[in-house]
Amino acid sequence: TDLEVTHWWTSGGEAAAVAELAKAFDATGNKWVDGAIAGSGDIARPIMIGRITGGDPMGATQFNHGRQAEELVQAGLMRDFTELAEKEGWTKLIHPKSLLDGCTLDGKIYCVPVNIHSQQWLWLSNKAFADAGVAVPKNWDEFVAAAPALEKAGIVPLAIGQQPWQTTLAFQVILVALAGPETFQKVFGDKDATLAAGPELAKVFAAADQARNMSAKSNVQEWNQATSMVISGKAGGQIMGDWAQGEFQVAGQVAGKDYTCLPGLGVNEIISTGGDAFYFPKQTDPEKAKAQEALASVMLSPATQVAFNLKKGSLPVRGDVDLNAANDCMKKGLEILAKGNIIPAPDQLMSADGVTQINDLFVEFFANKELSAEDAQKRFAEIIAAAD
Amino acid sequence: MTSVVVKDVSLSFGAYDVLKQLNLDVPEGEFLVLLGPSGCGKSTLLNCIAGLLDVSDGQIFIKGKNVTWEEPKDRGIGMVFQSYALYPQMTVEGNLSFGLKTAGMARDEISTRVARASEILQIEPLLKRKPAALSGGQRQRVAIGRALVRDVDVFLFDEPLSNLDAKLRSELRVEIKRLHQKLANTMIYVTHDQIEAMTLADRIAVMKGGVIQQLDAPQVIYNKPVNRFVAGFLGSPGMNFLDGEVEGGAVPAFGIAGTKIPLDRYGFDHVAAPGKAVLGIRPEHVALGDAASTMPFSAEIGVELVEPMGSDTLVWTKLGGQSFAFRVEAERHISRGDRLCIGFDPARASLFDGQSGKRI
Amino acid sequence: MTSVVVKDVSLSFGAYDVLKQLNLDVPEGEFLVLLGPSGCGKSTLLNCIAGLLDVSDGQIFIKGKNVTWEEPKDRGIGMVFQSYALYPQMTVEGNLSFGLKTAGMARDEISTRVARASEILQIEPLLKRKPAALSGGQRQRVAIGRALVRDVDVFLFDEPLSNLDAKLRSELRVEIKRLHQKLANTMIYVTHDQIEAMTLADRIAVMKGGVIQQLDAPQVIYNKPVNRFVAGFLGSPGMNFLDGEVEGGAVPAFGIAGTKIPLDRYGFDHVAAPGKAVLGIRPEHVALGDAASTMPFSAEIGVELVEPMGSDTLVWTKLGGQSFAFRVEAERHISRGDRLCIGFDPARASLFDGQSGKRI
Amino acid sequence: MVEQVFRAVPDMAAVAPATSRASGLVGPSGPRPRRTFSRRNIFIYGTLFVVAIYYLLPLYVMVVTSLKGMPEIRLGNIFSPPVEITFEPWVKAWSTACTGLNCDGLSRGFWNSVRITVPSVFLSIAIASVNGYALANWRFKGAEIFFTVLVVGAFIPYQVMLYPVVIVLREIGLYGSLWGLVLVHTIFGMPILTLLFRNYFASLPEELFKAARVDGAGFWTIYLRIMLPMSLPIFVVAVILQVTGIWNDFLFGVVYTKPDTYPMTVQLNNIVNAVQGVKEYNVNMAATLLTGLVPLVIYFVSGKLFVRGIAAGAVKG
Amino acid sequence: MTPMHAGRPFRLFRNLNAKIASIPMILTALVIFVGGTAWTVFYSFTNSKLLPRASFVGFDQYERLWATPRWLVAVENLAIYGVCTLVFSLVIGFLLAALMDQKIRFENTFRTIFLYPFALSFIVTGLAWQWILNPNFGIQQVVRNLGWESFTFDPLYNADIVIYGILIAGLWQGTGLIMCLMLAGLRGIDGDIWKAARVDGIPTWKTYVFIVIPMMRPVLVTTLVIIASGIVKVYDLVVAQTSGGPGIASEVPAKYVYNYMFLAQNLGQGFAASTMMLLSVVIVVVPWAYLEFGGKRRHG
Ligand SMILES: Nc1ncnc2c1ncn2[C@@H]1O[C@H](COP(=O)(O)OP(=O)(O)OP(=O)(O)O)[C@@H](O)[C@H]1O
Ligand SMILES: Nc1ncnc2c1ncn2[C@@H]1O[C@H](COP(=O)(O)OP(=O)(O)OP(=O)(O)O)[C@@H](O)[C@H]1O
Ligand SMILES: [Mg+2]
Ligand SMILES: [Mg+2]
Repeated sequence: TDLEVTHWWTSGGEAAAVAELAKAFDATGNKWVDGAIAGSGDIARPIMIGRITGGDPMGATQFNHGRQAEELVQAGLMRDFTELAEKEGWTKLIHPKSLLDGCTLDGKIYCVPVNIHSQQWLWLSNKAFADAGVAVPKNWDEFVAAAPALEKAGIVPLAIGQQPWQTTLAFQVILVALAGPETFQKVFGDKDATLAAGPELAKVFAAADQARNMSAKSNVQEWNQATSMVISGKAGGQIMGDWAQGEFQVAGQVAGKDYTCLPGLGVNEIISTGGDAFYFPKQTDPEKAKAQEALASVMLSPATQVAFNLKKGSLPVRGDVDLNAANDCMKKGLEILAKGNIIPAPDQLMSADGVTQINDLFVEFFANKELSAEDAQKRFAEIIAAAD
Repeated sequence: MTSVVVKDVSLSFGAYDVLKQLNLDVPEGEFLVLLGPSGCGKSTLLNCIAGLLDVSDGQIFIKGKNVTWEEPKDRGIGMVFQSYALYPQMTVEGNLSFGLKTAGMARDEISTRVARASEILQIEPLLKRKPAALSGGQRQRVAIGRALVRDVDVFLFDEPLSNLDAKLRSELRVEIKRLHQKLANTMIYVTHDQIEAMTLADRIAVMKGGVIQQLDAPQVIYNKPVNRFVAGFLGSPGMNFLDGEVEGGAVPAFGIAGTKIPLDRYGFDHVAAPGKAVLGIRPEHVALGDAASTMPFSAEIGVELVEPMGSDTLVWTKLGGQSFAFRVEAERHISRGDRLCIGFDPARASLFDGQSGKRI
Repeated sequence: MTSVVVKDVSLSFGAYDVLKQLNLDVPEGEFLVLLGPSGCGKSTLLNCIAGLLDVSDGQIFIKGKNVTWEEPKDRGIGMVFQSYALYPQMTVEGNLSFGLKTAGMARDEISTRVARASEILQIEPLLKRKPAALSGGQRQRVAIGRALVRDVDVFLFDEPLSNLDAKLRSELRVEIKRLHQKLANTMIYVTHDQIEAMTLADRIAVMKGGVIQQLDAPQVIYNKPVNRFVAGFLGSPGMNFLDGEVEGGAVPAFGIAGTKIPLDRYGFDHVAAPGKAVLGIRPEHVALGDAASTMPFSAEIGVELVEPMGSDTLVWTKLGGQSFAFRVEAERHISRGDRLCIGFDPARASLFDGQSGKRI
Repeated sequence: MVEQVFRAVPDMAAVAPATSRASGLVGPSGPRPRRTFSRRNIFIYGTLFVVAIYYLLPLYVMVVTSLKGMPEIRLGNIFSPPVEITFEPWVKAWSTACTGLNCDGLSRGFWNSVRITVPSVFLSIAIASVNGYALANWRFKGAEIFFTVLVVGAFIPYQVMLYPVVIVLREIGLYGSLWGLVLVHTIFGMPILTLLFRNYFASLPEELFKAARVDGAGFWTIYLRIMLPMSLPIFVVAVILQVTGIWNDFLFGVVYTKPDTYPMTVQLNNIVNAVQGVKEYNVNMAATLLTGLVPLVIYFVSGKLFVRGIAAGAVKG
Repeated sequence: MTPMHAGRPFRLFRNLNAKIASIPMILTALVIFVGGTAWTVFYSFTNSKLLPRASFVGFDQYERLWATPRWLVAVENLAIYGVCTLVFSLVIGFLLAALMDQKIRFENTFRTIFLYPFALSFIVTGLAWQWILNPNFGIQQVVRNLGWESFTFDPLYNADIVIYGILIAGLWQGTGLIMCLMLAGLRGIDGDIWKAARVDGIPTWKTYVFIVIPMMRPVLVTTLVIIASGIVKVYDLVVAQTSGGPGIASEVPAKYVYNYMFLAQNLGQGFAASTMMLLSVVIVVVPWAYLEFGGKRRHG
């Protein structure tokens, strides 16, 4: 049966990963109809939601699991997979458990997590630092210290794309690294506005200010263009989730040799366990419904998990798969995961509305030098206070 | 038998009343001309009769049948428009037969009718041409033909000649008159050209502001206009109007600036009440020289301006300080500054009330 | 002294020659009318004189100065357009003074001139209004005023009255004539209305196809047209044309379908060569009844159609099988089918060559 | 400006009296002499030329870039003509550029665009012309009110209407289908087209319409037999406006279709935004040009008719 | 006459065909425009998130809207962009039309050149200009390569002037049509006016400024409507050129609406912004539309 699957994985590494899912699904005798929407989740999500609410749902669709699809589930537009989950024992398979929590509403499971993405990575170009004649930094402070040397060598110290979510990501990563996971949880999870306005966050904002100065010359839009600057040595580093690794792989670079990764900016080795999940809008055609189940199972099968996540540069959602093929960075991630140094992803903590407002703030902050760190913090606190 | 009856018809566009409780009876076979200045509602009335405008009030009968709410095509009328309104993309033949085809008439019946109409109007050689390839006069003939083939009882003409030049206009005028004599249909003809009205009409209805001022035979309207408006509207050069006062007494007279015009020979409509009045006299009713002195009224005047018009000449002077024109034959040599004796017969004049403008 | 001289002027639009080696002398103070059918090049000639079109060849002199290459504003002309061409967003006063202001004239001089022009044209009360708030006649007056304030030697009018209705037209005609008498400027006036031409002109130039056919005083043109075109163009109702043959012999005569009209009293331009010819006689030169029998030629005819025109009546008949109209006074009661005796004096007729149409 | 140019004329006349013909005319004669390189002409043509360059520049850059290889582009001068002309980017843009797993470039979008554009243009023009005709000739009570609403609707940003339209389409079960999109284009094309047609039909002589009614023709007969044959100019304008508008539409195309029915603009956006490694500017430009080709050709072919039709339908109010 | 209104048909059925034929228009007007608008306004008073829900929060959404820097930037940008587009489109369009009206040669060629951008979508326009204005490849780099090292022209990357960078592309796309409209208007002016002005000795520029332009009112109105309706809708161009960046410097209201409705999944906020846009449209357009279509009637 043909099943249309929409997603926004169109960069090189992502496309290669999707191909693995498609291959696995096609092998079940069904057919993966690819519905890629380029740009980013920001462009794709409205279209997906429009399709679902408009009564022409696709077979399956990617969302960042968390609260993005919450209302669609509440409105009864999504298929309940509890039965299948119980049959296949997802609760046991999936590790960490919080992943499945993101898919659960009122005790029912509505989505299939396919990978774990962590945001807290600093990717460094070994070549850039060699060109600038400084050692590859081991943590954020060293990185900041090395920035002037990079600049002198005509290298942009920090590459950040102009898409709003990238700026927010950079901020959040800095926050977790410098202020610790509890603060993160309190600010984003508990919406603690006092804390958000407090001195601890001021430190973070000051660091973000530094980051923005270091990234002033990176005139790129997409995250993978920023990554490509790092790959080519035009930029010293990039704060980006582990999906950036896919790009390094496509470019044939080897972790440790060509590039270096610092989880938690080398300060606080903690990763967030967000990720992508697939939701299955309710279908009238029983054939399609069967295909949906097939897809759900195949997505969680160990083989697919390995193949997919290797290409994508993300971590598998089951703890029981063998990832010998994984590279350095991935292994670092797995270790941290195993240690349980994890925090939930911001998408799971905050509604899209709040996320958008924060995106708006940081994209402005990173582009507009006139917006001081103090003012930005004040506005940040206000948003946190009003967020739900 | 009456052919068209308009009964108490009113029509307004929004708050603006164009026709006001208008009544009109047209006997069968009559050539009725609606004459009036621009904007007086002539076309509106014609459109009401044709069914192209919905009346606000009143009724319309054609051949005794109440057609107030009928579609135009069911009223038994044919209409000819000022701009010809030929269908530009069809040949002349197509133009003539369009209505018949629409009505689903049989082929050979259509061709018989088209042949007949084009013979009457002598447009046979044009049948295969498109309107763009016709001269103004030919177009107008085709437009008439289109009404003709419909074989209707009543023809409506809305200023059919006013887009043509003077020469063609007078030619086609004669043709229309001949056509009426041949067909003997009822025809209602709108124009604001008084010459057309005079030459064509059995009766003329002079309209102003949506009201019929006078409805009568052309000569009556010309010679005995019921009010000053009608008097002024007909005739070119127009009637001379002299402002003055009717003086009662044994011999009623009309006084202007020292001059007195006796009115004993004037046929008063009703008893003359003294007061402000206007005396109207047509330029061609003014006699000159010897003939003038035999007239009941005569005066000596100075010539101000001479307008030779070819066939005759118009002479402008002042009478009692007011502008006054009269017509003489073209042979007469008169020039500016001449002093002449003129005279006229008040019996041929018209006298209007100073206030209401009504004929006294 | 000549005011405007047009010397050998030609003008073509692409391959199409509108004016062909045209010559024209206008003496100072003359009122010259250019008369001709639509498209004959009247406006084109006027525009050449005004400098609004570049001549293809030839020269133009105004007041003895060669202005062929001058800008319109430097030619000492004022022009009045058919569509008035008033500047719609300016008041009447603005319209009158805009040109003067642009020329940098002193304020008080401007107001003097505007005051004078508006007094002459009696548009003082309108000075503050915009053109949209004026009637047609008032607009035309303002348009004339705009030419007037320029204080020029030559006025050019391009069909200034043809957008007005008949009544207004005859009124303004008189005003223009008066204006000319007052100012005594040279005026060149384009029209295709022969009545206007007859009444206004000192001389008329009748044009056809870019060539002046005849240039003479109105009466001469009316009574002695040089060719059939001119004869037919002037006069309404038009001249009657009878096709026939000139027969030589002791007493030359004109033969149509059995009837012979003696031509001994006709003033031949040159010796009559026998052959096909056309006899033209104006409807008002035909006598009726007793008067007819005293005429050199008379005949009995049957009345086909009667057109009462108010002031007089047009009667259509056939003479020698050809359509023939004549004019009688309105009082005469004639109806269709009557048989009458008519007659005319061939001395007042015009005879044209059958081929060339030239007067014989 | 004009004035100054002509003021130079008398001097010229002084030197060139000999130009007058043998007929013995003395002094200026014949047409005014005009220099080809008068200041006026230099100003006019100079300005037009400069402006024309501004208008042509992007097209030039797009064409040139699309014919270069990536190495050449990285060298940097966007204005320099290609050293080595390559049609690779065009081929790639048309048939092999990838979005996600689909690597068939714009070709698929092209046929989708055709399948969307043709019925949309047809339907929207058919409906709008009948509306315009009804408004201009068969005025009935209230018609003007609806029309005013419609015209005000032309100003409403489409984003505002996206959601309500989703609901409407869902309710009538057309969401996601080709016909749903056709309907959306018809709806949003209606205000401006109706305005155009109404103005145009109102400028046709009303007597023609009356004559046809007297001849017994009804609403549809008059429309089909009398009005349509006379409306070529406005139909040309409408077709051009709609074809370009619908062909170029992105928002509706992306919101109301699904991947197999994506129009070309959406494919274009996908190709341009689905960056794999470095941005392939040459492919992007080729894709851009390919997408714009259809409307461009239409404009180049029928620009003259367009201008004439605009004069007939838009200017009269 | 006994039956005074005999045969008078039921009002609704007169011109029945015309009414039937107008149903699509009426439906569009009522359901889509009126209905959609009312629906939007209604839900702008709720706190609908991803799906519309009738839970009212009064004017909260509006208060939040006007406290949001992004919205304020968007409104300011729209004002700048609108005024500039209006002024420059009219001025450039008119100047070009006036030049084209000088009986020039190659008129068709020039007209085609000026008009062709109109055939391209905003997406295409945006991409082309993004490429030309890109500091690393475009004009800036070309000039620098020529030796002027300090030359800086990167409007799309400079938050202060980014809106003008968008304007350049917008004008490029739209002025051709304006020129065509103006040209049609110029050609529609009675030739006698020009002649009268020449006889009066009025210089060309003065004739244009004082006489011709005031006479072109109807064309100007049409043009204004076309430009204005384009301004309010500006969206694709911004998305294609800058995606609202750098930062939020080139945000426009339409984009704000779209983003909040679909990205932020805060329909209420999006609807509130829509309603503000609608309000401004209504304030400008309704009086005009009433005058133009509602008030007076055509002569018949
Ligand atoms: N559709 C309409 N809406 C409003 N007013 C109208 C309409 N049609 C005509 N009128 C007005 O009604 C009046 C009469 O118009 P009508 O066309 O009947 O005049 P008319 O006597 O035929 O004039 P003309 O000689 O100029 O044709 C005019 O004042 C006109 O302005
Ligand atoms: N700009 C032009 N280009 C080409 N032909 C022209 C132009 N202007 C006028 N003509 C042609 O020149 C001829 C003379 O035109 P002109 O306007 O002088 O006629 P007219 O005698 O004034 O006619 P009317 O009485 O209709 O005003 C006409 O056949 C016309 O078609
Ligand atoms: Mg009328
Ligand atoms: Mg003329």
